[in-house]
Amino acid sequence: MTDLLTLIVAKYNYWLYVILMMIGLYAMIAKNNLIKKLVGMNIFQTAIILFYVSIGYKRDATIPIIQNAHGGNDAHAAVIHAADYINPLPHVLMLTAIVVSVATFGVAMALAVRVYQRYQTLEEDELRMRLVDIGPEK
Amino acid sequence: MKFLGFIIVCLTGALLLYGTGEFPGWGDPHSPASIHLSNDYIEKAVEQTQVPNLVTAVLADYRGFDTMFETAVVFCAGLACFLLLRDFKEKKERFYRHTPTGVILHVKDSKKVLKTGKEFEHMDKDWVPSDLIIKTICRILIPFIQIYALYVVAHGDFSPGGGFQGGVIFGSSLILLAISYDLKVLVKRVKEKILGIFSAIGVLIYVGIAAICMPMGGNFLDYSKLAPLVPGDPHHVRALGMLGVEIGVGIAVTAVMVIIYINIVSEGRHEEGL
Amino acid sequence: METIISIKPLLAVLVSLFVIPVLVSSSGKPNVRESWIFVAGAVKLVLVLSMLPVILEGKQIALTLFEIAPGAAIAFRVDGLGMLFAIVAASLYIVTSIYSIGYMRGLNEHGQTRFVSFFALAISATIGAAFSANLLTLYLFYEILSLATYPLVTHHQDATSRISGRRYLTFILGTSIALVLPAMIYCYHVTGTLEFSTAGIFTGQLSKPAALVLLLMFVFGFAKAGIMPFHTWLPAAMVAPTPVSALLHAVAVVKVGVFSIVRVITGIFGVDLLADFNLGVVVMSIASVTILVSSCIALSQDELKRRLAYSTISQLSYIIFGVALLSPQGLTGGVIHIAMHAFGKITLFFCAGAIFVATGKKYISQMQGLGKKMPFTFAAFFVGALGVIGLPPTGGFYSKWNLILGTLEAQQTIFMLVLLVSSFLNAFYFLPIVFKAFFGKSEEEDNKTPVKIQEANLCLVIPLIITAIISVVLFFYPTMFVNLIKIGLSI
Amino acid sequence: MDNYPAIIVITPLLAALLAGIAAWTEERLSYPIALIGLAVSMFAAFKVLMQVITSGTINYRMAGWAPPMGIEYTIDLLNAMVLLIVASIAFFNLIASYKSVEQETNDRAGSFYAIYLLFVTGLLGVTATGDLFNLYVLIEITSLTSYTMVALGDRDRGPLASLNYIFIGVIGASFYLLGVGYLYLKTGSLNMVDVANILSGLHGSSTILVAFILCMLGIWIKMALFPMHVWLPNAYSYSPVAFARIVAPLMTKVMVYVMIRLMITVFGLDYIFETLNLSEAVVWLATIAVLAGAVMALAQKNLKKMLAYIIVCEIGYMVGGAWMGNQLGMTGAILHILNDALMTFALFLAVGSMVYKLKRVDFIDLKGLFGKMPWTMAGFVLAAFSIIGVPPTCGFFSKWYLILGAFEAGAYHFAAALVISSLICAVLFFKVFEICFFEPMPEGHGHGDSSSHVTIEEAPLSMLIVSGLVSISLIVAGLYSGTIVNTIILPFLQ
Repeated sequence: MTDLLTLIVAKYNYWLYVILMMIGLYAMIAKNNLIKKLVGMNIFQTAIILFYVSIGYKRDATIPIIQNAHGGNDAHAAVIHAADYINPLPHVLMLTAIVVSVATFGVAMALAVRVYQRYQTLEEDELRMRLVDIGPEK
Repeated sequence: MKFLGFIIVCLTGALLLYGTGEFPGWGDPHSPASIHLSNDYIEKAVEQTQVPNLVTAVLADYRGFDTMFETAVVFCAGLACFLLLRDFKEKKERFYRHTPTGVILHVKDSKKVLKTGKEFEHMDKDWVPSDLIIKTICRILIPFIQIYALYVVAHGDFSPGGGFQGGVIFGSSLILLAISYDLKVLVKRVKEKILGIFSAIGVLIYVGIAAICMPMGGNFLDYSKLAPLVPGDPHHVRALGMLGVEIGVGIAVTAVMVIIYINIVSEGRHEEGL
Repeated sequence: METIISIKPLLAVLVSLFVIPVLVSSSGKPNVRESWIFVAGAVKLVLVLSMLPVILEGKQIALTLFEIAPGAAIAFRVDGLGMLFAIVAASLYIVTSIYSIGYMRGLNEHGQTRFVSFFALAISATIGAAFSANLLTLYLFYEILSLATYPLVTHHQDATSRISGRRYLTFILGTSIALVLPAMIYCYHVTGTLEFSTAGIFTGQLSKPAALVLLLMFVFGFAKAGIMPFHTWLPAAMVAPTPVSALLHAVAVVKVGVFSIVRVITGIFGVDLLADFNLGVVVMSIASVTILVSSCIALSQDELKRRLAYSTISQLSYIIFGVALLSPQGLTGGVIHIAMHAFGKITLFFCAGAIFVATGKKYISQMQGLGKKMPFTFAAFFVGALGVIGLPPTGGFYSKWNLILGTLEAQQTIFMLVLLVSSFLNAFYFLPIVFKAFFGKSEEEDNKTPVKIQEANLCLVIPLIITAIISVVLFFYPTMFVNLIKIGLSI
Repeated sequence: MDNYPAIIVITPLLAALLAGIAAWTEERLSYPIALIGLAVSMFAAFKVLMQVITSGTINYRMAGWAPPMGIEYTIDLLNAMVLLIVASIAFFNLIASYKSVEQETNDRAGSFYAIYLLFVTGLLGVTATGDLFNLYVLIEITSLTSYTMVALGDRDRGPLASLNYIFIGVIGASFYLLGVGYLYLKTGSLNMVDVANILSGLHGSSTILVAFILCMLGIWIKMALFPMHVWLPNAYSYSPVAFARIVAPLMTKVMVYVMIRLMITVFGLDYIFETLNLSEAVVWLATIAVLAGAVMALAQKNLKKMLAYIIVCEIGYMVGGAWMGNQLGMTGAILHILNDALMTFALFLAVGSMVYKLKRVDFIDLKGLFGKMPWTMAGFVLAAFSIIGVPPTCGFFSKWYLILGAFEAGAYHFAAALVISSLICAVLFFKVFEICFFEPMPEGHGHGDSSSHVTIEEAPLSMLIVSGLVSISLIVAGLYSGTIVNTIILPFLQ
């Protein structure tokens, strides 16, 4: 029990990300309203971002912007300790991931608008009934 | 469905947690992730690229290829929203306000379009009297926001920031305009065609800068080969290249932000928004 | 054995493929079209015959086109068996072309261009199957033939042809995919080759049960051979125009099925292996059942073409029967029956078609007394019947004779009885037709409404006379075919 | 000039941007721009393939940074082949699609071509890249574009189908991203080769196992392996034909390629088949996928839907072959990537022409089609035979290798599934042929005059020529499959 606790404490943000992701996934699968599903989708992707960013964190290190390196050349003078700066790579990746998720979300919203224009509802069960109404497929 | 979903979710969660079992502790400076690549970046980036903001350096140079496609994704999203929503059909009914009297006309057939000038003002269906305070404050704020956005783009090499952030801020300033006044004002100021072209041009700047490197004898994206083209210290050519692509990204992101906003709020009609 | 590399086999296959575009383009002008058919047929026959002397010298002609995998290529090899089959098919193709012109024009059928085009495709596939050097190539042409025949069988495009076409495919395509394909790939998996060789490709990899299963998969899988219970497609396919029935269902299609089984028994398993495992008897018993049952069914059929179909089924099993004897005599008798039965049966089909064109009569019961009106046709019919029954003076006698000797050679007395019984049955369901036709009272004489009936047009009569004559000739000069077989099976 | 690897991917992107601008300024320029872009890309892909065959794997460093710091393109025989397939199919489809795009996208052809090119860019990038995260970004480009396209097709059902496609697609992509994250956390690298080197010391780590499972799940969802296929049939049958014709042949195949790439290059076959020993289970899954796909196809009443389910079944072939755990199976799977791309392309070309003429392709709409569009049907028949696996069409030969592999691995159930599925395919297609062959043209339906005698109304020449070419290529690819295996696949696998 105690060691489990220590485990959790040592990696609590990984646990958090898992929980967050489960919430998002559940919303995507189980919710009936398309917008709620979209919200779930965002939570899901945010969880992943949290995960990556926590990979990048390094104890007692600062943001990856090299101090007193303005103008570049004297950067050689100031010697750089890798331990002082956190890992920049995950942040880069997540910048990309954020943009991708935003783009996806935008398209999804546009689609939701289209669906609403056509069926005047965003509840899945009602949509199903509407689909039955408009008869056999093209 | 709910129950099934629950099962699936639990299974996934269990799987992921099982994976965390062997994770290094959080923030452990000796975890592989913090050793293998990141040290190289932290130690070499500045001298190789002259860019102290490592995130920008990695984003726009080491992994610049990713970022290019990321920008392409943004462009794609804008295009998608346009294709999916834009509807050039005129709206059926319109509302006009006779400015001097404040009388509101309700025009039923879409053919009849009153000339909106100083006499008549085209207005939204669910129209709220526009609030002077909000308008004024936004009118004051917007320029500052835009200046700030430009700063964020330009200074991305040295401090947190970059094309995406700057672009988003700039786009939001325009969106603020649309919210505080109304959509027509924005659409009148920023033509749809301009947005469409700029969203492409932004990416084009990026790809162009990257592609020029090839005839200059380098690999794709190899800014260092641009030295002959740009004035000044050849040391900084990489930094300049990054600045260039960041500007491109900024333009693309701004344009796409606005495109998405306009199309979604007006259901593609561009006549009246929120 | 000396092998000559030559492109002739490929040409022999392709010649009628190349002519198809010409046929399609000249669809407007029937005469031009038909003349092209003859050109192609003649060229094909010449190509085939030009290879004959080489083969008779005991050499082989080979050509490898595409190496798919080591030991499995798309390749041609002309040996005795293939030569025999090719000669039969190519020569009968020309005769049938003449016949089909008469038939199709006589009834002015629709879609004649489509008909002749697929006909040409089918004959190409047949020759290809004859010249295949390995099981893969054989399978390839087997499938092409199945699919090329479908539009011919369903030529009328009506409900009945739709149903029978469906049955045709179900049995032909279904069995070949479900049984032959896995069996073939398993053989390749075990041995790493599919080349036909008289010694067989297996070198002790097979246990007896495995061999039995494989053998059965092949024998039933090549359903074109009409082994019961996979025979029902053949009577169903009789809805096709008679030239199709004649060439494809007396010669090409069914014979390709039988030929494939012969190839598998002699070339894949090898006679010796089967003899060791003593599996010939299994095949023989299956074949005998088919022979007897289908002969009995044939007795009960009144529609002439269906009776012919059932007799075909039993005759095909003779061939398999003979090969399954695994003795030189039996092999000779079985394989040569491919040729003998072909000429006999095609004569019968031609007659059936001629009668139908001339009188519109399909049923045997209506044919009383027609013999006087159509003497040549029924004379030929008689000869053909003799050939199928296996009585002198026709080639059929020769093969029957060898089969019986074979059974004696293999001390299979029971099976000899099977042969005799079935021969009697054949006699029972053929000869009465002829006798009734010549000596029976025709309908016109009972009801005094004389209908003018005479021989069908020459295009129909000449071919059936030719084939009848050939099958008589074969009685006196079977030696060439025999030599081919001896060379092909090196016995 | 040694920049061909970059050019393959960049030219479509550039063309997409220019087409996007042209859409606003000079619409009619967008089509030629797209055509040129794809032509260049195809040429570059061809050059690269030749180069790889003669002088081995090409490593192309983006921005000149050495991996693992920079992103690297690693082009070996496998993805050189896939690149050529993707580029050429995209190009030829564009030629065939001009008319149907005009017909289907109401005066937005320019933007349509831009999206189309972005999709192709994504596929090419996915195929070419040697970096795990770059792969993710490009997968997202392909997904985003296909979401859009699906919604553009059927006005009634398109948007909803596309929305569901998004939900599933995002889950798939995110799983893959998580898998990459787990890998990164353990190895600290993103370059495939580098990761593979580090992994060789980490076998048996639970994190790596989870990473592997996540990656595979993600890719399987993206490639619509049964039972994760639910999005595919709708997505493919509602999208505009011009797009369906390229997404159907390419999307799933490229995903299969990604799976094989991850298996061989990143995780390593010995890890998968010896350390984990998952082969059994996945082959069973593939078997079920094959059968389920075929059976569900039987239930369809619409040609597009039927073909979509056949694709589900074909995916089972490739997954099964790849997971067979022996060289023959893998050979079959890779060969089938090529063959299935060609067959599906040929099928959808024919269907595209039908849709162009008939608007609807429910089975009842197809009556008398052999008389109406003989050449289109000829192409369709040939492609169908290839799916059924009739020699000498290429479908037969990949099936040949797959069954051989199944025998060698003792997976007789998979071999049986293959045989059964080709029987079912035979039934499916002959059902269609019978309708087209036996049933007369319905009065007053279809196009132009509805007189009882059939009038030939063929699809536009552009479509016919392309579908003719592809049909021939089916047979050529079949006959030369031996050569393909010996020059490309076996050297790659050794």
